[in-house]
Amino acid sequence: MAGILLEDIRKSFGATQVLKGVTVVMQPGEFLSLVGPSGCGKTTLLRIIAGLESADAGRVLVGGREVTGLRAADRDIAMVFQNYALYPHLTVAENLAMPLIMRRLTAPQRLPLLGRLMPGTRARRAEVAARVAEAAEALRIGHLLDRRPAQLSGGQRQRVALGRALVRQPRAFLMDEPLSNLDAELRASTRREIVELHRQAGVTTVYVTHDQVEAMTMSDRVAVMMGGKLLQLGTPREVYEHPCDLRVAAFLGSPRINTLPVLAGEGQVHLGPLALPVAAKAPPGARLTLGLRPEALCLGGPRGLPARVDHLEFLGAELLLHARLEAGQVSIIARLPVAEAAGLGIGASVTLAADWTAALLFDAEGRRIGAAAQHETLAHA
Amino acid sequence: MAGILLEDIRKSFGATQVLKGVTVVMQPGEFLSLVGPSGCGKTTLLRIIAGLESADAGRVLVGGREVTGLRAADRDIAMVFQNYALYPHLTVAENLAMPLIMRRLTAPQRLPLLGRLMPGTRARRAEVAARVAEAAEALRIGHLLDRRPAQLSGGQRQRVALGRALVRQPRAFLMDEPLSNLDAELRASTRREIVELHRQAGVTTVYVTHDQVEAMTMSDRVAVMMGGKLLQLGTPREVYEHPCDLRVAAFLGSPRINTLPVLAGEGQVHLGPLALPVAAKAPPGARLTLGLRPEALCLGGPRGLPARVDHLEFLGAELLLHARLEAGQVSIIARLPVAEAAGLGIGASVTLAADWTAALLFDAEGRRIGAAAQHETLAHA
Amino acid sequence: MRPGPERSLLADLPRLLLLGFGALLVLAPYLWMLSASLKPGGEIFRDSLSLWPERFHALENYGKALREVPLLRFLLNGAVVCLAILALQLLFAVPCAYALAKLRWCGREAMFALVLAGLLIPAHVPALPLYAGFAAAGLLDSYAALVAPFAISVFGIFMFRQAFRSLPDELIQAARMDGMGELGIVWRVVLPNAWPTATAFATFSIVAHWNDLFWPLVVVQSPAMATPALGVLFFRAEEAGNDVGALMAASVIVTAPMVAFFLLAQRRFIQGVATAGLKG
Amino acid sequence: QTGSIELTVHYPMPAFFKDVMETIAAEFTAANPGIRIRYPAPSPNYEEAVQAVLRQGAAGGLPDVSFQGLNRLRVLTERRLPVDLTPFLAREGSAEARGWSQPILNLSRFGGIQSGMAFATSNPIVYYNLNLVRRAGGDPEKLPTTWDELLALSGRIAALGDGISGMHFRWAGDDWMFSALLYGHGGRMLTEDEKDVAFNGPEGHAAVALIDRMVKEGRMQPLTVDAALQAFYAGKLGIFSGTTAYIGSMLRSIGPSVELRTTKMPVIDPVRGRLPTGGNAAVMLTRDPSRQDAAWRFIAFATGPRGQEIMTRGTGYVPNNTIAPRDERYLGAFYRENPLFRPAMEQVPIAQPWYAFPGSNGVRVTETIVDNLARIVEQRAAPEGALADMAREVKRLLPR
Amino acid sequence: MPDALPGGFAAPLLRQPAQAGLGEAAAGWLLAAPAALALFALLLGPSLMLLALSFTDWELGADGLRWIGLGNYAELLEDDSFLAALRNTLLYVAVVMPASIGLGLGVALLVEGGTRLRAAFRAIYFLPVVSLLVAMATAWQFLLHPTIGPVNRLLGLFGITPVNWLGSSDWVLPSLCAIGVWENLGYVVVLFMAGLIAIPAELYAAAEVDGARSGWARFRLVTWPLLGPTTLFVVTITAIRCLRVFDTVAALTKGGPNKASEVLLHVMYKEGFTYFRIGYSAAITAVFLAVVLALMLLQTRILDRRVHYA
Ligand SMILES: Nc1ncnc2c1ncn2[C@@H]1O[C@H](COP(=O)(O)OP(=O)(O)OP(=O)(O)O)[C@@H](O)[C@H]1O
Ligand SMILES: Nc1ncnc2c1ncn2[C@@H]1O[C@H](COP(=O)(O)OP(=O)(O)OP(=O)(O)O)[C@@H](O)[C@H]1O
Ligand SMILES: [Mg+2]
Ligand SMILES: [Mg+2]
Repeated sequence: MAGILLEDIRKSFGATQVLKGVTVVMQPGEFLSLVGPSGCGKTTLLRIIAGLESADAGRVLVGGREVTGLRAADRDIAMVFQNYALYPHLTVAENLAMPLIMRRLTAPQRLPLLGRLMPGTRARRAEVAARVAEAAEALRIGHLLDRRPAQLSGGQRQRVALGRALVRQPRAFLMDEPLSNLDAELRASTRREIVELHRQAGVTTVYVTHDQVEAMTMSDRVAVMMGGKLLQLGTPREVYEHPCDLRVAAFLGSPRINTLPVLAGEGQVHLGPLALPVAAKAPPGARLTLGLRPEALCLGGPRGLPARVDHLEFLGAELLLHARLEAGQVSIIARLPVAEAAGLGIGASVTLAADWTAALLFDAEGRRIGAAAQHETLAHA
Repeated sequence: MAGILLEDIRKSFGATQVLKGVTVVMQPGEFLSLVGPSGCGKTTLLRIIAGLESADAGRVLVGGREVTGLRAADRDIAMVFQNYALYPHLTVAENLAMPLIMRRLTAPQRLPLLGRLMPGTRARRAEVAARVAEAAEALRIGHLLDRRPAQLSGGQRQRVALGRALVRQPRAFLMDEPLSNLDAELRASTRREIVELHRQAGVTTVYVTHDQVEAMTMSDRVAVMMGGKLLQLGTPREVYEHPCDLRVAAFLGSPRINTLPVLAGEGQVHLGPLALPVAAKAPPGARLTLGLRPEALCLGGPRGLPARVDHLEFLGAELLLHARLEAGQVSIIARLPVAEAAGLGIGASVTLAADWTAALLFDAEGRRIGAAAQHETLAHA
Repeated sequence: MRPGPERSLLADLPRLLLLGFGALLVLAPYLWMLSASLKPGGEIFRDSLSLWPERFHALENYGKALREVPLLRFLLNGAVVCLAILALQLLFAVPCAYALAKLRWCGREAMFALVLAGLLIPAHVPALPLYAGFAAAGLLDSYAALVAPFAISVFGIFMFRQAFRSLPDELIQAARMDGMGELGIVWRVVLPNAWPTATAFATFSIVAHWNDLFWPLVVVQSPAMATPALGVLFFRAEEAGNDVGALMAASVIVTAPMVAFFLLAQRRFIQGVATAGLKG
Repeated sequence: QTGSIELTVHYPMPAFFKDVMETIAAEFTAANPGIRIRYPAPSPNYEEAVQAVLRQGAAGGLPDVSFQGLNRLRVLTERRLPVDLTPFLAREGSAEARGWSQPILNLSRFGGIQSGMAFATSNPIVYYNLNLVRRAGGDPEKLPTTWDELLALSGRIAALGDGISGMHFRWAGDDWMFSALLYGHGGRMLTEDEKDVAFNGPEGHAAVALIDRMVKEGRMQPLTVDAALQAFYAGKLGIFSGTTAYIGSMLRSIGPSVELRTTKMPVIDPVRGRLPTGGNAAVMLTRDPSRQDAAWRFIAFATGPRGQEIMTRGTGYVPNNTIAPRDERYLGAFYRENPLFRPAMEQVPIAQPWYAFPGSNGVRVTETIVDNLARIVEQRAAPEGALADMAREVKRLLPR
Repeated sequence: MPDALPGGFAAPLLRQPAQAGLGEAAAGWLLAAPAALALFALLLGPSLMLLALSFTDWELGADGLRWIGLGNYAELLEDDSFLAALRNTLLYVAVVMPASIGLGLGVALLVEGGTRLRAAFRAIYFLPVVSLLVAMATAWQFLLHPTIGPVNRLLGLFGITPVNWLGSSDWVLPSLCAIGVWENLGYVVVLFMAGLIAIPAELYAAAEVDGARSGWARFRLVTWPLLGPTTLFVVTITAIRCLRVFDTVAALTKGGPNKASEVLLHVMYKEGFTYFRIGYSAAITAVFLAVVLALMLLQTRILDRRVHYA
């Protein structure tokens, strides 16, 4: 249980500036998700926290103690590598046991044969074996303990990599997309497992993911990185509902937020000929972007936005309706219950009602500006 | 544009039987998603189609022609490898160009220096370069063309691997979790890119994924594999709404389908003391499993199932409500619009109304049996 | 090369023929050696190409080889010396090779240059000063004198360095995260993942010192310390002509353990593909 | 007062001398209780043997007695390693009476001291394959006694074809066989004062001319020694001229198609003609007076009649004791029964030491001579030219 | 054995919190130090001592030595043996190195290219590595014998007149080169086999899918580039082994006839150990080392740049 403080971390690979000054304060026991587009520097940041890469500038503090110059082995941090990094020559069981053996057994106890004769070795080894079996069971790889990584499927390898971090009780966990290769069911259960573990042990965790659901459901706070900079740091709800930047809004949420180019007006904004009941804190005539999440739209009555259906995507639980607004010929996506869209075909004319209170306004630079819906909603609230 | 026929494919690794007789008929131009839990043999099946692994038994036909004994290079099939398999010594551009160079240039034209002097080489190389640039642009890796794989992030590598398949026009595409390491936005846009490409070129595609959304939205049909067997093959809607097996139902859909242990009755089933209005085609008293998807539940009026809230998960667009039914102390998950759950806290008592027409019934072996809701629905349809 | 179904015998035939032809060339001196060890002296140098003896003389030849000198004792000496040398070489070379391959430190370039320089120095060069040193320490004619000069193998450092460079960095980083010290990484992660190289090196080292003549000739004084190759030399006399039959018999006896060793070691070559635990 | 001494005795070429040395040690110890003989690892050849002793001389650990090649004695003597044996000989009374004639003693006298005692020696002889001689129309009972006859016979044998060669004269390896021709003509290597070459006189010219004729008339091929021996074993070489020490391995290695006969080297100059002696001598290295006494006793035994008998029977080398071959108790019968060994024995009276060059370039001189002989044998140079080059180059290598 | 030194061994020293770069540097030094010390004590130190002798006229067993400056080096320039040896050695390297590497790679590819008889071929091609010099010398003498040797007799079947392989100054060097290739082949094959096995099979799969139909195409695309580190190693080792050619010369020809097969190390050995002119021999060594070291550094510099490490 140690807080982590990153202070103005910078890092370049040759001419490529990968991290451009990242500062993060994490509370002890916090679960922080790190999200951002591919190549934005997430892995690099984790590696700097772990001590595997040295930052060009900036400080890293773990539990109040500066560790900037400390070796990885001395930081007592566990990490799940994005590309697994399993020991190819060891079995799954040995892979899982390694971090415990290195930390719980003394050097003489680790000796291959002699070690077995040392006092206490047997008990310690039994302890380790028990812990390994437990972790393997939780990750459902108990039956693979005797295989080597080369004999595992992709998802199986990933679980071993995860297990290797989970067997011990470090000061912090760093996880780099630990579930990306798992199927939905396993992913859900492993997610629960991790959350449960975090709840029990309360170890500070930095969790890199590109899975929206993971970021939203697991974390205390979400950090959104882009282009080597931290754009926003807040609770899942904050970053989702109150993104400070158009890029953040666009990055979170699937399908992507609908963006409409509007002009600021008096107490409302204008989308082509249409006036939308959203008041912008901006000088009239300013070019703005209005963001509207697909779930804020539904098929509406006569006062909705008229649109033509482009195509329909079936997602199982619901449908995505891709349409083209008649005003401004803008593409828009609505997320609807499957039943609601029954009978709609491509090319059909619909009207889309919006929950204008959920609308977000951004200025030309993409910065969020105040918006207040005029409670003159076009359809259901 | 070639159909693919797999006939009773079997494969073992040592004592492990990985594929236990898989038969699939794919129409020319079809887009088939292959889903299934980790380690069920998806990758192995792809490798057999590609000709990289030989099946122990069974035949593979591509475009009506038997290719069982044919080498991979002669099958003209493109594949995206789950672990990328990029050439570590070549730049991104060279990695992307390789399949084209191998197929479009003659052996003498490929010679390092002399090749340049051969007639036609220059034109062909220019063609290749143009195609590479195009593919790189579409996958947003245009700025990485001069790097080597070791200098790329995980997602970037995956896109290069994808690009290597997409640059050419093969008889079939095999893609092994090609988007698993991409962030949501990139994943969505790449997904669109692939769908677009498929629509234009109509190349038969087998697509392994564990992402529900991908399987549902991209594919013509979905194949669900488990334990080396094909459990169900059908359109996304069929497999989601009419799963033939409890395992299929449980595997598809996130969060997982709710399962309630019920006893068959007369025109209804019994969950503990409660009678549910679902008619089972089963002898009264048979032990059945009732499956109910989380989206088929909503907060309901007095006739709903009484339950107690365990916890709430915020997903951005909606909420997951984890509750415990008072009847039988079964855990159940409901998927609700965020607004609907406003004001609910952990421990609160709620009633959950269900759309019983969407209920699925399975026998003790997990096989689907007929069910007919009594149209006596407890809440909204 | 490797993927795909096993080729049919017919498709494999060109490969087998080519290799078979080469094998004959490679084997020729051995076939002759083996054949000579079975023949009486009068049959060895003959105008015929027959490899099989007319008069079977193996008992006499091998008997002489084993009787005249304590060849079995020499074999034991050889085993002790070779294994001790190999152990020391690994102990010195592997950590150094790791430092040269995977760690950044000033002095690395200089060290590598020294290693390269060391590669070029033939064993004869330091022999005299070393001999004087061992003599002064009273260590001549001992296992120590036979082993110590080869404790450091520049060849080994060089070979392991090349092999270690190909190991992915992530593997080493994962080990650091697991709490391993650098020495732990060397023995527990890096070396096991360079098994093909390690076996190749072990093979070369053992074979080289098994067959080495020069240094044992210099330091061995009592027959009890002689190495196998030295034993074979006892059957050769330049001034008075060789007893070829016995010489070849002794050679076969001395060569056989090495061939057996290689047959065992080569199975190791097949194992251990370094990148199997990684993706990308 | 030889209470209990263990003498360390070092010898070369165990293939030949191991059994001999062990028998000698056993008998010696039986006769001299209190002196035990320990043999350290033998050196495989003379070259290694002298290196070992030189190294030990520099670093310590010398054996008490070492058997060294006769042509290496001079180097050792110049390094002042051998103990002068003159005083020990003097104690024995008349050396002649003990079988050590002056010519024998001279084989191992260098720099005015008795550096060692000749133990096993050899001199050049000629080996014939009588089957080939017969096929070429020669008479096995009247084998050549002059080089003219020999070369003619060789030419006829070579003419048999079928891969058969006429003769091989062991010119390569060292200057021993060249000196046989040179001495045979009555020549000498260097002048008396060792300041200048002497082999480029008429004797030398005759020697190289003879080699040239071997190639031209005898159709001798430029074989390595091993190749020549192998050809002889295989019955593909008619005449081989080299050391008597080969007899043992000849007997072992010749096939059924070879009928072996040996003769003396053809006499060249009946008066001045001499032959070089190869082989080894026992050298005393210990400086400890008490051990020296025991060491001398061992050397005296080994080079005495019984020691020489053991040696000769075991190896085929020539004994270096005048008593041994004559006395029926020792080798009298042996020579009657083994005519192959006789020619070497009969040549002993005209044998003289193998010349060892002075200074540090001794072996290089040898090499220069061989290199130039190679030019003649390969017919790349006329004999006179090669001899002139040889003389010039050797002269440069002599100590100035 | 390797496990005898577990990770914690140097821990007290290595674990000290230090600047990350410095920690790595310290670890590097510590790990390399034992080897460096041994290198100096057992190889470089004694060799340097010997090189110092190259400025003296010291002879083994002689009582004293004189400082003669560059005298030995001056003598080298007019020493026919040395010059012939230099020429022959370079020729030998120029022939044997490319030949054994090319053949060795070919053999390794063929051996690893299928499973049939693989173990047998591995063993057979390895055999020259275990060759016992004394035995092999006799065998070669016989095989290459001008009249009774099987080689000439086989050639005779094709109407080729017998060649005096080891006895004629025209043929002796080519013959030694052939034997050199035979000797080095085993090394090269074993090293390449180890390198081949380390190439991930997935890459061959990718190449196959990309349409690398012919074995040559896959070789160019995957095998050759990924063998880069191995090849660099093999080239260096083989070059050094060739430069150090000695045993076969000493056992088969002793440099003859007339220096036609003289090589550097043989001259050095003869001068030092047969003629006991240690000083002069040391001078030869010094020249040898200087030339070769420069050559090697150059080569690794150039090749190292080109080679791709994973
Ligand atoms: N070379 C091998 N040796 C032994 N078992 C293997 C080998 N390769 C795969 N397996 C096993 O075969 C099964 C199927 O592997 P496969 O890679 O096809 O799974 P998958 O469905 O692709 O899984 P994932 O979604 O995790 O990638 C797994 O249980 C795996 O452990
Ligand atoms: N060794 C390197 N040399 C040069 N550039 C590098 C190197 N490693 C990473 N990069 C670059 O640094 C950037 C950040 O890489 P990083 O691995 O941190 O991305 P990421 O956020 O983890 O992406 P992903 O989600 O795709 O894994 C990328 O653009 C990558 O190409
Ligand atoms: Mg990453
Ligand atoms: Mg897979």
